Amino acid sequence: MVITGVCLLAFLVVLCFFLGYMERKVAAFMEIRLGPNRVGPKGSMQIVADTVKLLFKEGLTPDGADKFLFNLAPFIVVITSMLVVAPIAYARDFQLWDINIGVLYVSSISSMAVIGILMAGWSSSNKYSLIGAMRSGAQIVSYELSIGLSLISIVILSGSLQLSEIIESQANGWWIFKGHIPVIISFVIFIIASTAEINRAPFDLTEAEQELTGGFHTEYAGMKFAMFLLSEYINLFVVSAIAATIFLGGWMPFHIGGLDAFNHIMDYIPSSIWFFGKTFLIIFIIMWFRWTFPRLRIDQLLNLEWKYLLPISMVNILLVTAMAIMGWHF
Amino acid sequence: MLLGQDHITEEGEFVINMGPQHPATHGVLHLKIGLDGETIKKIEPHLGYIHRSIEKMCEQLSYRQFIFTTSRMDYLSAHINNQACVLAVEKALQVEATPRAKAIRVLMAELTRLASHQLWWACMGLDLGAVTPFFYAFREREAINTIIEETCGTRLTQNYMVPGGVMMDIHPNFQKRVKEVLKQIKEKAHEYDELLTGNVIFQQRLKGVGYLSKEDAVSYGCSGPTARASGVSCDVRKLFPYDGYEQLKFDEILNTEGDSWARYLVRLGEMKQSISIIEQLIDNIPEGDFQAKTKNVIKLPKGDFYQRVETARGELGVYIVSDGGATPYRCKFRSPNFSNLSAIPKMAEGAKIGDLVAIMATVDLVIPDIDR
Amino acid sequence: MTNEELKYSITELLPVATYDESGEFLNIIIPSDELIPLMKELRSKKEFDFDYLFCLTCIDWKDHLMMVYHLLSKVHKHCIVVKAKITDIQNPKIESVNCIWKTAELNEDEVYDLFGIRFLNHPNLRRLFLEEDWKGFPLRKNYVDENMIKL
Amino acid sequence: MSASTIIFYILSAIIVGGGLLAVTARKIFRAAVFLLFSLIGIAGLYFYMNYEFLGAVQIVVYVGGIIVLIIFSILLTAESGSDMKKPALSRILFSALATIFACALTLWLIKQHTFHVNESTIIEPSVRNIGRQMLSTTEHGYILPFEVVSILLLAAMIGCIVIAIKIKPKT
Repeated sequence: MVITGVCLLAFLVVLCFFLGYMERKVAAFMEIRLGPNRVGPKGSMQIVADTVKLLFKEGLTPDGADKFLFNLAPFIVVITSMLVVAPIAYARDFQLWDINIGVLYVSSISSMAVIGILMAGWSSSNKYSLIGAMRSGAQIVSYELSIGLSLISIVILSGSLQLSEIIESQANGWWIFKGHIPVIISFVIFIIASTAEINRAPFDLTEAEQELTGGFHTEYAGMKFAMFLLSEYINLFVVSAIAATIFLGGWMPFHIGGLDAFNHIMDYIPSSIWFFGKTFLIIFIIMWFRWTFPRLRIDQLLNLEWKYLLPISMVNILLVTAMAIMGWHF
Repeated sequence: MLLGQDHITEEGEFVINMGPQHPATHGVLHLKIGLDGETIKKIEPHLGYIHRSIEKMCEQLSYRQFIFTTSRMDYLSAHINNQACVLAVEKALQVEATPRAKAIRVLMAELTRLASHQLWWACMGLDLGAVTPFFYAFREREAINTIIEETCGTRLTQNYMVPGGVMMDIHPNFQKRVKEVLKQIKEKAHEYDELLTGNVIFQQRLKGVGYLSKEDAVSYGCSGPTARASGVSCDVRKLFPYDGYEQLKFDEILNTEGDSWARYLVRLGEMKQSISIIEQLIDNIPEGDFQAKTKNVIKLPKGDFYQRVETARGELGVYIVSDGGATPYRCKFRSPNFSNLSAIPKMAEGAKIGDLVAIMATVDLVIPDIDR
Repeated sequence: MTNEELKYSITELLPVATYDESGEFLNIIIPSDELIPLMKELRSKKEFDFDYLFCLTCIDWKDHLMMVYHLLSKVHKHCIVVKAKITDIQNPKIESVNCIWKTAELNEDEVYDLFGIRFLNHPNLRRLFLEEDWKGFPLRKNYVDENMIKL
Repeated sequence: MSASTIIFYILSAIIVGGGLLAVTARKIFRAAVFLLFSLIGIAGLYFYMNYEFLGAVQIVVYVGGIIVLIIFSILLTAESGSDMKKPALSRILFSALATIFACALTLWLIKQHTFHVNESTIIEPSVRNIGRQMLSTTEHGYILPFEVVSILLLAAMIGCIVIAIKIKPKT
């Protein structure tokens, strides 16, 4: 147990390195430039160089800050995002902790991350940080509702909160195909709301460097700042992995009913490749958002949630429930 | 400044200092903002972080030298600033530039305007959180700067204009290169629309934000695209033509909405007009001298002379008071950004912090022009 | 209106005004205490309608200070330059025109900062560029910078 | 002492310590954070007992909901950063007495009650059972209607606040 845990943590760090590199390359691709290309082959060691730089930087604590909370906040943020990784199924029969309330566990733990952000913003004793913290509080609390509702739609269809059972229920087809339009709607809502939940552009109002000069982590430097960065990438991975698991069948291969030969070929592709392929597709989509969209304003952000996403997902839940009762899905 | 009398001291108000080091102010501008939640109640600009007292310096410099200090004011329309000074001196001396020089000046001025608006567009996206447009706009801006560099020798502070004409003739490649760039800009225009103009979030961020009425625009002395977006006709190129603008066909882009979206559209329209002006001129540069004969030491007659030009940001006025000597007795630059800045507190009343960033982006301030 | 007509109408308003037509614009030179009544007329009267104050500055003529206001009418497209003479060099003051043109606020701050002219009834007169404790007014002709390094 | 017991004591220490620090902290923001630790400890206790559903609900409701609301309202108050005044001695005394009384009462009740292990009907605490129980109409049923009523009350409360709130006159 302990060994697998340590392995998982090491894997997460490596994963974050890779995501950092991927983000730079995706950004460069979108912005018609090359991206990192000096350190290591094709710039792949750039992120290592950055980490080394951040490690050796002085972790300043401002004079007026509440030192205890200021230093605690990055740990809370990192720990919460690492806790969420536990129940994810990476491949067939490869799941660290198949908790029977997987979906609920994920949404409950991820709701804790906001406390770290609020703590960081408040304890920096910087007005920009405080505004950033307030924004993130309002933002995350409201978008959690939409995430929860869109997850519930699949829980209704599969009849279980357990991630492994949800994956099993997709053996004959992923929910996004089986569930017709209502599931596609909740998938889209999930992607939008989770982009907001993990504070990435166009919902990165909490950091909004052009408005708040960095928002809640304005005062952080060195390793403490790196921890916020680390948690951002872990969150990105977790959100994409959950979306892949719930809507796209996790490690389940792509099958078409009736085409046995095709299905057999699909089965030969290892299940972990299926899982990571889907996850990275969603990660790419979220990165794509970041490098093409301008940022929303805070009132627009809240309007989007309360006036559009939440009513739509509530009606959608009714549709999904009706569909589940009548058995209209495949 | 911070010690002095403070207007934002109301009890219970949340005061933040935007700048002097802030990404959205594009330089060392310091705005003291009184907030109620995220809603802006008051803004007080504090200036002087890069004040170089150019007006005082000009009093020590000859009429050939003082022109070049103005490149450092609005460094994004350096050519046009130089042009204003040169025209003021020419007006006082009653010398006229040669036709070839005039055409070159207009070409350079419009290229500068185009490049300046490209930079504005780039930073506009950046300020609203979209990083990618920056690189697209810079692709074209760099090409323009390269053309300017080929002829003038520098990319930013060109110092190309002299009284009576321009400093040297254009590079042989100039016409060819300019046509190439224009073609490129036209081909890539749809990318601009796809990236920002057509984006719903972007439109929502600008529409109805930072409204400036026509009366206020006039009263605050706004000029350039900022005022034209409020329906004030103020294009100096149309109203008080200089250097042969009267012979060129172009429209003054007007919009009556007065919000940030209107300012955005006006600037986009101006880019198209600049392209059309360049196209009209590029094949019709008259042959002849590029410089009219002037004396080595220029002495202006006694009196005061005022010359205005249209820079990328509005009306730049050069006011020279001469006592008959070889240096200006008093030199005043009426800078467009200074007046436009004074309208920002009015525009941002009741807006959010994010709106203030959008407003500053659409007004397109260049701080060295304010802190002359 | 042409310059002649402007001159005629203004003489009716303010007989003490003197004129200078050597330059591009019509220059009206008035004593500083007559400024506000004249400016209010220039702004509000329909036939003048000078709504655009496009340049506000000051000139130090050593024995007196001259405030210069460049005015333009967006409606009638005529220009005028009003020059207000301030004779008290030691303690110069003049009425603020901020109540007529709002652009005057920052411009007058600038003039106060660099010339030391106090504007009466100005909403927020402060040193705009220089620090509060800066000694002297740099654009005055008699200003000596002790810290300047001679080249 | 087995590892399990050690974990139990660690969790208990977090709960008790967090609670104590929450009431003694001088800064209101810190008090909220210590309360958060205490509540997380309780959730940990639920997980420790394999009541995962309860644990997750504890986190969703108390940590994700109530603590965030508390912190949020603290941020909105003006002097969240400064130390609070020391309470009067009489208040300390009375609250100490009240705490001791409540503690004694709880301990006494636990002492009175004889816990007997019910081995015949072990109800599996799965979500399915919880859901069934919520909708059941037998004994111990009608939980969902009960919860719905409480949501109704909450909505009424919010409505009251919205009606009672003063909108600042625009100047």
